[in-house]
Amino acid sequence: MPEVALAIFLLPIFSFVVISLIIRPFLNKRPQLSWYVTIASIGASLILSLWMLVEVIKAPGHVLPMPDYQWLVIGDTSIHLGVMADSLAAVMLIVVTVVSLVVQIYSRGYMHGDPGYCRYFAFMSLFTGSMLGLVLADNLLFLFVFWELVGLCSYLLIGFWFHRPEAARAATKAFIVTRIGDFGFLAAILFLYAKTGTFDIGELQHLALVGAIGGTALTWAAIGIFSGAVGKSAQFPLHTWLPDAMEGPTPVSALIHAATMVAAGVFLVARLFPMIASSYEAIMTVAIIGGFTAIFAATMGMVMNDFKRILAYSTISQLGYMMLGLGVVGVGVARGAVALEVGLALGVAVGIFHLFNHAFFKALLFFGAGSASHATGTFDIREMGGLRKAMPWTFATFLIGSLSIVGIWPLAGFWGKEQILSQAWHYAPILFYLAMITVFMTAFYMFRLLFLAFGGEYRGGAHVSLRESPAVMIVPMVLLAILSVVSGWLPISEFLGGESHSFFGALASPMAWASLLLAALGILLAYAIYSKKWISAESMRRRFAPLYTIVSRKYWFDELYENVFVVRILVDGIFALFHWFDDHIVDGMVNGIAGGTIAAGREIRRLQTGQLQAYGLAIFIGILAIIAFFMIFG
Amino acid sequence: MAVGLEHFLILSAVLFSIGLYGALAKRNAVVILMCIEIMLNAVNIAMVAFSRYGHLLTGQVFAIFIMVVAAAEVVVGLALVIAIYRSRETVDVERIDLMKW
Amino acid sequence: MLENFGYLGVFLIAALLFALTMIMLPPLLRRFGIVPKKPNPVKSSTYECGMDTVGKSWVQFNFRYYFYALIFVIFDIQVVFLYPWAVSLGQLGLFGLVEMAVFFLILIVGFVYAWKKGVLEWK
Amino acid sequence: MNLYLLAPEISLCGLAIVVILLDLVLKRKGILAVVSVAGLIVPGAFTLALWGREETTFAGMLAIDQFSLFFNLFFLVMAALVILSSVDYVSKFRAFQGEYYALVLLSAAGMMLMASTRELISIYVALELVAISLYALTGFLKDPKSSEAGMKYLLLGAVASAVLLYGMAMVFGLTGTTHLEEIAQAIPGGGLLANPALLLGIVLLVAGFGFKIATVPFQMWVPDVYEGAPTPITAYLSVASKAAGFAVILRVFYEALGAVSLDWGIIFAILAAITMTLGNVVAIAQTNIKRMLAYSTIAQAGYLMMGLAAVSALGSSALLFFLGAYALTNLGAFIAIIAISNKIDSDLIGDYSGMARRAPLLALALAFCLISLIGIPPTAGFMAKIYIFNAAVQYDLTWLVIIAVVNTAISAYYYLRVVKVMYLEAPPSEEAVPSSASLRAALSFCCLGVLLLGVYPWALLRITQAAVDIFFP
Repeated sequence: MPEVALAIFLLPIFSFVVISLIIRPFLNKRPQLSWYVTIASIGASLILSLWMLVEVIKAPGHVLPMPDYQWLVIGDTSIHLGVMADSLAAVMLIVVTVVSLVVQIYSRGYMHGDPGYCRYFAFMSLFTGSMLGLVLADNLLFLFVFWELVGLCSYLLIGFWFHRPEAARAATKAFIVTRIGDFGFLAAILFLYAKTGTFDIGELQHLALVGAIGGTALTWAAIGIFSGAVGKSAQFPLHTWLPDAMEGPTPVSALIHAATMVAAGVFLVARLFPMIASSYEAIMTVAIIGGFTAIFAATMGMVMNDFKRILAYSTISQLGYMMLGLGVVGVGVARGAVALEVGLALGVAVGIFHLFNHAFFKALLFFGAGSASHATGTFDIREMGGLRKAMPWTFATFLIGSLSIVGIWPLAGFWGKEQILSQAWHYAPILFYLAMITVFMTAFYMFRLLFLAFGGEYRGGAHVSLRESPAVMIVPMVLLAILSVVSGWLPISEFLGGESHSFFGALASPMAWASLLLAALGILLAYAIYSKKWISAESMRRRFAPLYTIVSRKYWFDELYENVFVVRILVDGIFALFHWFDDHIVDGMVNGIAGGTIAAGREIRRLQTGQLQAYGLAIFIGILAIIAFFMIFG
Repeated sequence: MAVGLEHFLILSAVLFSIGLYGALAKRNAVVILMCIEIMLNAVNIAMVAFSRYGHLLTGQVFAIFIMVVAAAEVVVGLALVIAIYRSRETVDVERIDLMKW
Repeated sequence: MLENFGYLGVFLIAALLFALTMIMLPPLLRRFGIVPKKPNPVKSSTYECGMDTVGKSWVQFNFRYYFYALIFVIFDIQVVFLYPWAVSLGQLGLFGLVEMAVFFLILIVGFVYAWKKGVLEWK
Repeated sequence: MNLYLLAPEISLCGLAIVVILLDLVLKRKGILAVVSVAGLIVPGAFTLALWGREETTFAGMLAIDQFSLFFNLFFLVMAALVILSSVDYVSKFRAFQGEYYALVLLSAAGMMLMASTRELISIYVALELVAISLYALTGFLKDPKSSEAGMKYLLLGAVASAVLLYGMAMVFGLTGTTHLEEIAQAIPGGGLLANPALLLGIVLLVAGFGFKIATVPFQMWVPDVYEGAPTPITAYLSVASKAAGFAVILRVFYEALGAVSLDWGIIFAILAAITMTLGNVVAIAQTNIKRMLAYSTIAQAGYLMMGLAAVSALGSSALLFFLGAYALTNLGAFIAIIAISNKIDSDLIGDYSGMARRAPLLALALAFCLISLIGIPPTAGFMAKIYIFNAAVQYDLTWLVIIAVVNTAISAYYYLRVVKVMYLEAPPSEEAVPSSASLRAALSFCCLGVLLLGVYPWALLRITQAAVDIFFP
């Protein structure tokens, strides 16, 4: 079994090596080969992951014992490397391999004829491989290695179209911003090592549970680790990189948003859940940040006009949900409101179950975006419209995805969201209400997007002839559409140790109805504004017919509908404020620090006058300074 | 009161400071080399004084080695000065600042 | 302090006296007519023997002189080591002899190198 | 006295002399590089033959132990790599090729002595052997920049060695001996303030050696000299001479001044913080890649000094590991730069635009080395940072580690800028950049080493931990 586990993440890395060392230099006449290699390796990992899943299900307590190997010796303690094959790892493996495989299939159509074809698939393989390694790591150092590799790959892939300066800028931004979190993570790792003398996750969890590490020390460590997660899964205030990361190819966005990059953060919190949950302050921070991010990002999503940006903010919001789910259960555990073992398993189950479902419908939504822009050549939803007739498949699948993310019974999104809401209701009422409002907003912006892009008439340039995308792109979408219907029905939650849910029993709870009602309201509002244009659109046209005929531009009415009161108030009011805050304060701080450092460098540089004797003088001033230091502090 | 170790040490310190001043203040590279020699000889004085008053020969041996190495250093230094003078027509260290910042 | 510098003082006084006598003696001798007084232009020229200087004394030396100076250092260094080596050759014995031979050899390599590179020719 | 223990150094000096004499008679200078590299096998073989022995000879002046043998091997490898990477650079000279290689070999011999002597006089002589050869190499090109660099290096270096000697004189006068272990016994107790002579001595030693390892405020020479020197020599300076400085510091401060380790530990800690910060911050503002790497080496010296500040077996072995990782990484980066600047004849970062398309492998190697300098896995730089940070944390220097981590974040900015220019900008011309086989060999050696140490650091850690055991009997 250990060989299988190793093979799962080594295969894609191997395919990266093969592509970049053999195919790209020597066989660049036939770039298709790189696609086959990638598909083969990731497909193999998928099969192996399924095998492993079966083994884990059979294993007592859903944990497979794994051997580990001595890696290096620091001081007198030796660090062992190994893989962790428990239910959490098994589920994540399935998510990553399935989504990645589908994305690779889709990419063939999307990237067809791109000069960087080989490079693209090489990076994709490495990306998948390192994410799989991250999932399997049983040791913080090992995990951090893959953690950084994932960041590096996302840097390369976001900046894939480097001839576009904004792509380069977005890539650098993603890298630098996530690193800010990573340093907290690294510091926490070293700190924990200094305290406990081990990097082994299992041992650390055990030590935290028995209270060998605790108090403020544990809190700081936990918050440090969480800061890493905040950076990777784009939680407030380090979320700014994700919307810009749209500059990469759409399949990359799909992979990043669904399975690899951002999922890593949630996974990390889940993996170290027993440790983080042992500190009330830390887990409370997780819950609050999650809840706030969920609603904050939702407000952003309502004012965007870029197809992929809306989806990006929806991702941030959904990740906020997952953090919220983990957080609230943890709060319950920390308060002692729920038994320890039960609570720990439950938290992981709640968070990861939603991640599991989200992976499929989010990938699906991005494929829809890619397919739409493939036809229209733009991502601006104001220049789309009427795609429903032209691209029935895309529309149908996208509709399913939207319903799923909104959380309509019995689609996948419903189940995960339901659990999170009910847990929040038990342990953190305020956050629960925020989450409820977020449900409404989600419904609104998703269907605003749907109606503007697919409903109505086409508003783009006439020269574009709308055509449905090729089968190689449609098939994966259908596949994912099916998954994003049924994935919620799988007993993942129980498998992870969470609560089970009966298919119709879920409808018994009033909360389900409440959330469904809110979702319906959101959809209705979007429908009213953007599809039916009830709000006096027709009457206006009748009243101002002559004027209309004169000044009519085909955007005119749409702009009008953009400007109806609800949106107007929201846009000019609170959301615009948020947006400003996001752009200037949060983003500004990141940029400001960098700018300050650069300026400092420019100034200090002047000390280097090129005057030999000035350098000599510095030596002796230094000597005197050191002596003075001893005279004063010695 | 007799001439003791401390007098020699003071002498060497003074000499070292003089050399240092020259090395940092003079503008002619050759003169700077001379001043560095003065600093090294100040060290020699200290070494020999220690060995004389501590009755250890090591200090004198050290002094000999210092002289020798210093000579070698000066040779390379003069060679560089020649090279610079040929390419620049000056040995004024304040004007030798192509590279800065 | 003083007794240490006493000898130095005696030397100093002696030197001063000698110099003064050398300066004072000729005028005195002439004064008492012991030597005759027959001046002529040659006698009263700046240098009674040799010739007057031509041009300024600030002439720039060819940098080849520096090369010779650099070469000279090789042998200069040799000597520094030769003295202590010579006095204690007795204790050092054969090994010391060999060591010094090796040392010589290396310096000679340096000399040969300079020679072959044509540093010694005056082009 | 057992000459066999000195065999590596002797054979290396012999090799240097042979190369010089061959240069006088040979017509085809290309052979000289071959001879030099092939000849390095001899001292290497002697070193390996001595491996595992713990002896001293020449009245305790020369110590053969894991530490010195580790550094023997280290410097031999560095010399070989530098010579390999200089081949097509040097072949552009009309004359003086033999001298170039001979001087590199002689300085390597000096460095080996620096790591293995336990006596102040021989330390000084070895140090000057290194320094003088490097002065000559720095001014080797005889063009204005190069000779200016040589001049600055020599004058400042001479001043620094005068300072060092004064410190040595203080220590000698105080303890009446120049043998490190005897000094350790003769060191009077009662802290530094109790006897100012010792304080002065230690501070002057720190200054003198600090000049070699380029710590603030003794680093001012570094940028100018690195910019002016021939690029292979810049690489050599940045790894080998720095490593030699650290080796001799470890020797002197652990073997002779261990009694007052608390005092010099704090000096190094503070200097480390200042050094890494200044190096990184100023590096951001640079436009010349050699100059940028000069400041980056200053910053790296700051990280390295964390190993000195954390006075412990852990700290010093971390320091040695970091040295190994840093040497391979930095050398790799410089070799790539040599190849590129040979072609485009410029050191400006802007001129590297689109290098990924003109020289894919060179650009990849350079990017890889830069990533290792940032400290991103799976590279040697990452393991080295983890290891040395950990040592500092264990020694309760958490404040220093925090500063270092922040610095790492800053450094990512300017290293990545080069990567960005190479990969994300359009090349001025599609003309490919050639590189000689020897250079490619050296470069791939470095990159593979960096990768190996990043994935399996234990390969080197085992050796470094054995090497520092001599200081902690």
